[in-house]
Amino acid sequence: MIIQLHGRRHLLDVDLDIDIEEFTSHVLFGPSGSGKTTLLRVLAGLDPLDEGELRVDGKVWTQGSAIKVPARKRDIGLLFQDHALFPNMSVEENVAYGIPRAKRGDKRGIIQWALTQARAQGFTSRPVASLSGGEAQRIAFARALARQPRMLLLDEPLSALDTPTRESLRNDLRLLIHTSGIPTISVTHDRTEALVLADQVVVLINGTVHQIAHPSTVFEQPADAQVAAAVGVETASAGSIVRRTNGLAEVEVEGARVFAPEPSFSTNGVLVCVRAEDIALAKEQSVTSQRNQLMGVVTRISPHGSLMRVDIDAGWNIASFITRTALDELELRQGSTVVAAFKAPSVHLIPHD
Amino acid sequence: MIIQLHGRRHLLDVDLDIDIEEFTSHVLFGPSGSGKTTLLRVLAGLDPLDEGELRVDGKVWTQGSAIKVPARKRDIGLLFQDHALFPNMSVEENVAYGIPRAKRGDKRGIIQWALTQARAQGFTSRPVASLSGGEAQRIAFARALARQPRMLLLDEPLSALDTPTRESLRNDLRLLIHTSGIPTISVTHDRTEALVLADQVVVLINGTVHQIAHPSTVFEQPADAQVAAAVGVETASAGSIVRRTNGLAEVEVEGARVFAPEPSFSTNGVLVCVRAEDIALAKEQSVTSQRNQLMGVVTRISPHGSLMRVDIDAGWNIASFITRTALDELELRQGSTVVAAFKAPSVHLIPHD
Amino acid sequence: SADAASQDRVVRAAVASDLRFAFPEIIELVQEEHPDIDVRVTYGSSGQFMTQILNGAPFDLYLSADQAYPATVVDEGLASEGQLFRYARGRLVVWDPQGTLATPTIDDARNANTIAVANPRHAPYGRAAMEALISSGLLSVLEDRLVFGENVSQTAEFAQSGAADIALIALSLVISGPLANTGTWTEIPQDLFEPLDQGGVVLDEAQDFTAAQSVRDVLLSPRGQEILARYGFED
Amino acid sequence: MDIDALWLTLRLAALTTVILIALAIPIAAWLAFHRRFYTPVLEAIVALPLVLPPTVLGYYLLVALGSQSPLGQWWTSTFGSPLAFSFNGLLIASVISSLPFAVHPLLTAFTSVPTKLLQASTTLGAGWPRTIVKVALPLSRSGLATSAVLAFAHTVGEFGVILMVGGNIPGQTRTLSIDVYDSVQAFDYSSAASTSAFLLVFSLLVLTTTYTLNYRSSVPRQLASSYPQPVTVIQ
Amino acid sequence: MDIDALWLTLRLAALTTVILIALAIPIAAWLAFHRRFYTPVLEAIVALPLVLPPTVLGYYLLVALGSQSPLGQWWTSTFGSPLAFSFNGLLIASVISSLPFAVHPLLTAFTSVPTKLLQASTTLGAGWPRTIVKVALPLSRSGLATSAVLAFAHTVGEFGVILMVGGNIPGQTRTLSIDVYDSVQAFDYSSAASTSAFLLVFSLLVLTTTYTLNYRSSVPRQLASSYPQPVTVIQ
Ligand SMILES: Nc1ncnc2c1ncn2[C@@H]1O[C@H](COP(=O)(O)OP(=O)(O)OP(=O)(O)O)[C@@H](O)[C@H]1O
Ligand SMILES: Nc1ncnc2c1ncn2[C@@H]1O[C@H](COP(=O)(O)OP(=O)(O)OP(=O)(O)O)[C@@H](O)[C@H]1O
Ligand SMILES: [Mg+2]
Ligand SMILES: [Mg+2]
Repeated sequence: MIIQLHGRRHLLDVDLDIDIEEFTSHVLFGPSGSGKTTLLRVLAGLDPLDEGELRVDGKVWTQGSAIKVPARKRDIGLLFQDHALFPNMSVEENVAYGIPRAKRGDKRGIIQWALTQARAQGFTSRPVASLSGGEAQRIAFARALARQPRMLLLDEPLSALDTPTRESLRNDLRLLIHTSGIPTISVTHDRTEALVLADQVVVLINGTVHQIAHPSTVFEQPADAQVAAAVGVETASAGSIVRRTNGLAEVEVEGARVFAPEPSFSTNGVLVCVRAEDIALAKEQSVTSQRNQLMGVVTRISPHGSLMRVDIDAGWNIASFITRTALDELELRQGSTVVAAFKAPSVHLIPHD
Repeated sequence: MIIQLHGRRHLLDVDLDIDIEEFTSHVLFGPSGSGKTTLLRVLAGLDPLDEGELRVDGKVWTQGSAIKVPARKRDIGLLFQDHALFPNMSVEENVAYGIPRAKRGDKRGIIQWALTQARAQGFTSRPVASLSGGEAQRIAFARALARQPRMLLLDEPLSALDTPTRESLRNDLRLLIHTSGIPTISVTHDRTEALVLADQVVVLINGTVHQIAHPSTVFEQPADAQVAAAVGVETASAGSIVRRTNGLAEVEVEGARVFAPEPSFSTNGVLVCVRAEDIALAKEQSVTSQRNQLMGVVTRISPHGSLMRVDIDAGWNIASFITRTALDELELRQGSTVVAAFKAPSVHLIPHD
Repeated sequence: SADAASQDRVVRAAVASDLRFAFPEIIELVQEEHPDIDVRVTYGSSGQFMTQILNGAPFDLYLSADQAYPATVVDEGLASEGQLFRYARGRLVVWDPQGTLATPTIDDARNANTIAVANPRHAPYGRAAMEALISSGLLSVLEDRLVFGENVSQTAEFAQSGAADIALIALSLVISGPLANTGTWTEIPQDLFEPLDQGGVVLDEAQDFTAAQSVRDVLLSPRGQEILARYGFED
Repeated sequence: MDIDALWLTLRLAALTTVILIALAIPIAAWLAFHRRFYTPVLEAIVALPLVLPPTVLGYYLLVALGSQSPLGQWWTSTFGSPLAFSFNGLLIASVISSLPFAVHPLLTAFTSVPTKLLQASTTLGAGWPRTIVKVALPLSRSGLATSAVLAFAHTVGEFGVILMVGGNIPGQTRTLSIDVYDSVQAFDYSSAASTSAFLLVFSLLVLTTTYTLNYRSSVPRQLASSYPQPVTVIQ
Repeated sequence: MDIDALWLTLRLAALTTVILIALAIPIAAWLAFHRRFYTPVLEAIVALPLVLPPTVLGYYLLVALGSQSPLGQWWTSTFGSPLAFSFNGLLIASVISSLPFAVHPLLTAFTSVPTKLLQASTTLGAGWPRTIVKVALPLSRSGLATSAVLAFAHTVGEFGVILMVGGNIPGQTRTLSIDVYDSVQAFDYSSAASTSAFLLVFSLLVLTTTYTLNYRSSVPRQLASSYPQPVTVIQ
């Protein structure tokens, strides 16, 4: 299925061409308010466009303000960001609601299957009003799934869940998408979720598509400064290329000099990005394959999930993630001197200014 | 302010005594459906108890099904999990709604301050219906805050936000709680959030309080098997203590033997917990301070946030988080042989069976 | 009515509906004889007027479609016995609004599907119509073809709208006013029912008692009675 | 009391309510969910039967249903009996005169069903009818109950239109409300009072039952246990 | 057409609507938000004025307000003029007879305000009055509009109660609907038709305006631009 969306809606203004069968699992990634929900709603046929059109497999689904194929004929399973469960029905009735007539014969089986996939067995006959936030989210997912639609649109499907449930559901979801083969577009804010789920990530910022790429590419080689900010590259500073030799670029960034692979573009103004997990810390400089070794002072140590984040002023302010064990071994504390080491390929240059 | 809640409500059944002034920032942590929202609603006076009572500073606030101090007199700022913004008002009107009469003189200033704290400037006069999920969450936070209440109850205040916004808002929130001194109870699923925000974590599972402790204690030394599961200890298996010598316990777990600090309890059936980030990987066994060195085979490698998760079968199935750099250096892939090394103090024993 | 404002002698009259077409001419006569008197009329059901008068309705002169209601008003102490008067006798007709019969008689009711009469429980013409049907031995035959109007006017509307075939109503309605040239009618002999004597009373609380009496006097005067006769009343 | 009238009133009110609800659901749904620039005009038009005095509305209906009208003639030739002065005629008239009460509260309720839920229904493949029956209507229980209660009560109390179109025929078109009206007009106050009291008590029972059932079933069964105490939403 | 009657009708309908809305808001709020086991009975009681035929209701009101009643006597001795047959009496009567139409739609609308928003209001320190005025009422615009529209239209069209309590006194208590009723009774169909047409067109304008304003302001300004096209919620 090829989705071609060229149009505007509120803040959204996209030119998007994606094949959701080539990459069964797409993730829509972007900061809050960037238009992700709006995009899903346009795809689902709930919102018209202010201008432009949406084609699916060449067929016009929406043309400007005219919705040519109504939502109910699009055969899409949409998980609403705020769930939108029917409060007048039980959990089971909610899940059963969208099962097509043809499949009603095996209704019980399908409901069971969908609830199992959503890890939501055990509250089948409960009234919806009594569900907790996370329970409601799983039911909403089961309801979208039970239709066995030809496309799933999931708006933050796991945001209300606790970490262990989320992790296992995330893996199940990936498996489900690939075994069922139902093309899926999921919205997420969570990096791990994007990495686990996505075959391809679409980065949406401020209403426009900034990058469409493999998840690791997006997180390691963001296409521009906004993407770098959106995916949370911890260190991204303006610098300029001072020399290009042997496929290497020498970049001056704030008070420091670093080496990076020579970029394909010719401008010298660049944004220098390094992910905190690619920066190793050591007590002293040593002879390794790591091109860049900057001496600096620890300015802050803070927890970051299961890791510790160490901020270092090495002329240039950089951040590094290290394990607690490493932290103990290095006996780091605020004010310690430390060497930040990272390979040239970890440095990603983005044209800037 | 001392909160004493002894009572039942739906699934919730707690005996909770906490001083929210001694520890200004409490985090309520627990899996989906464990009763976190119910607990906050009881505190806020929106739900009665089925049985029992709630006292604050010795004064009875709720006695069984009778709400003695009504919600509006409790002077609490509650952020609802689903925001509950007034759709008939603009953003600004929502935020202004709860500002007490006495402070109305400086209304504009307070609104501005609350919106700034919530990172929600820029959409002041927007109708609420046009807000995105994350925008709505921030406004809901600003609305609770603008009251400058004597207690803040935040039900998943950051769940709808993208990672960079969440990270900075999380830090701001911590700062805010401590500078303003408003005692705060926040609900979260996110471990980093709990670590950053909490002075004390209350772990709620299946309606009962399982542990009240400093955040790092909760995550590193969960009180029981359920807490271990809830905080997502990656490796937690049943084993039994075979020997206790010199303050060390030797434990047999599945096919392996590991050393742990001798526990204070005397039963020998234990749950052996090790956090994945505490397990280092090496090519070969070496002489280090690390007591436990288990040889095993890599069964799976998967991304985990900015790290990689490596599952190892060393007789006992254990998981380790390592950086991508380390993964490359060790040239690990599925089937590789590897040594998992971890210090005895990283092993946490919980009485079991 | 610019000069009506300059007149200060107001008479508020509650007048039975069957006088609706005749009474305006009476007013003209009052104007002629007492230019300073302004008569303000309300037409309606005699019974309802009585209820209202008993509860303090601001009327000076009450012209009923029967004699019992004014007597009750006197009994209740709102008017003196001496103020009671009889001013006309109503006449009953059989009316064929379609005009298919040249001279419809009460016996023609046998061929009608629906016969409209006023409600005998409270409308004087309804009571008279029922008596006429009983006296002519038709009631048992027609009983289930009768429909009952709230008053004579509504009874006429039943027929006029085409919903009822014939109606037993007041002569005054079919020889004057908008129905004058619609359909055909014949009078029902007066010996078939109790006389429809109509009485009135001047109320004690009248704003301008003498003016109200003047209006009554005009009504009872030969010229007044002549007008009533033209509109289908006997004296 | 008149048992025939009671029975007739009951039948009329019940049937009118059922028909009105059946009509009101699609009309209200259309007005609520299919908004065009002219929708407010249609909403206003639905309220118009209220604006005409019942007797006048009744007169126009009588003309429309009477034996002279095309509809009346067609009805008579098809069903063998006239529409005016019959139960069916009454039914049509009271459906029309109570239409606003059935449509408007339901319309209000439909309007407050969250749009997102309707959209969720359509993305789940449901068309108009299913969405209305399964989602909009259950979430509008309170509006539906109000519609039914107002339609029922108004039909019980209506007499202007019913008197005009029905002709007050005992056992056929004489409802309790006409009976009370007649008693009042005939100064039979004790009978009026007892029938009125009966009407009030009886209606109170019916309406209370409706509201109680509606309230009961609007609180999901499993939640009901959490409301053993009085429910005060705002303290 | 009778300009006095038009003016009177307008004043009466407008004042009745204003008073009713002012009464209906607290009554409906109390019924909706303060539920007890007896609440359904109260809901039913509010609907009861509908169950009595207007004339009968009017009769009881007349007795209650008239010169024989304690209330009527007190009023006369206090204000110097009687309550019955005055504009004030009419106003009281039409407020009572239209009460159900004002309360019930608003009650329906209040019932569908999400509980969570009311709770949000209370946690923000607002008491009953503020919560109702600032949250419940704005979210019940559509119910409020329906209440106002039904109350207005019903007052315009009401004549049974008004005729009984007001006495059809020209310039004082003769409303347009009584005027139309009078015209029909006088077989003056052309005048009845033109006044009816005027009533209908006039009411249509008032009601359409109400609905349009209500609809406009219920769509937030900034969102309105997203609805240049007809809004069909369900395709
Ligand atoms: N009807 C509207 N009128 C004006 N602006 C709107 C409207 N609807 C949405 N927007 C704006 O469009 C932007 C995109 O909203 P959208 O809900 O698509 O964001 P999102 O990417 O889903 O964000 P989140 O992650 O916070 O849910 C937001 O800034 C929002 O305020
Ligand atoms: N009215 C009710 N009747 C029965 N059970 C209820 C009711 N309300 C809540 N529950 C149940 O109580 C449990 C706790 O709900 P609660 O909303 O407090 O969970 P939570 O910890 O906030 O979960 P989440 O993180 O998913 O929001 C859930 O299993 C829920 O289904
Ligand atoms: Mg969104
Ligand atoms: Mg919750």
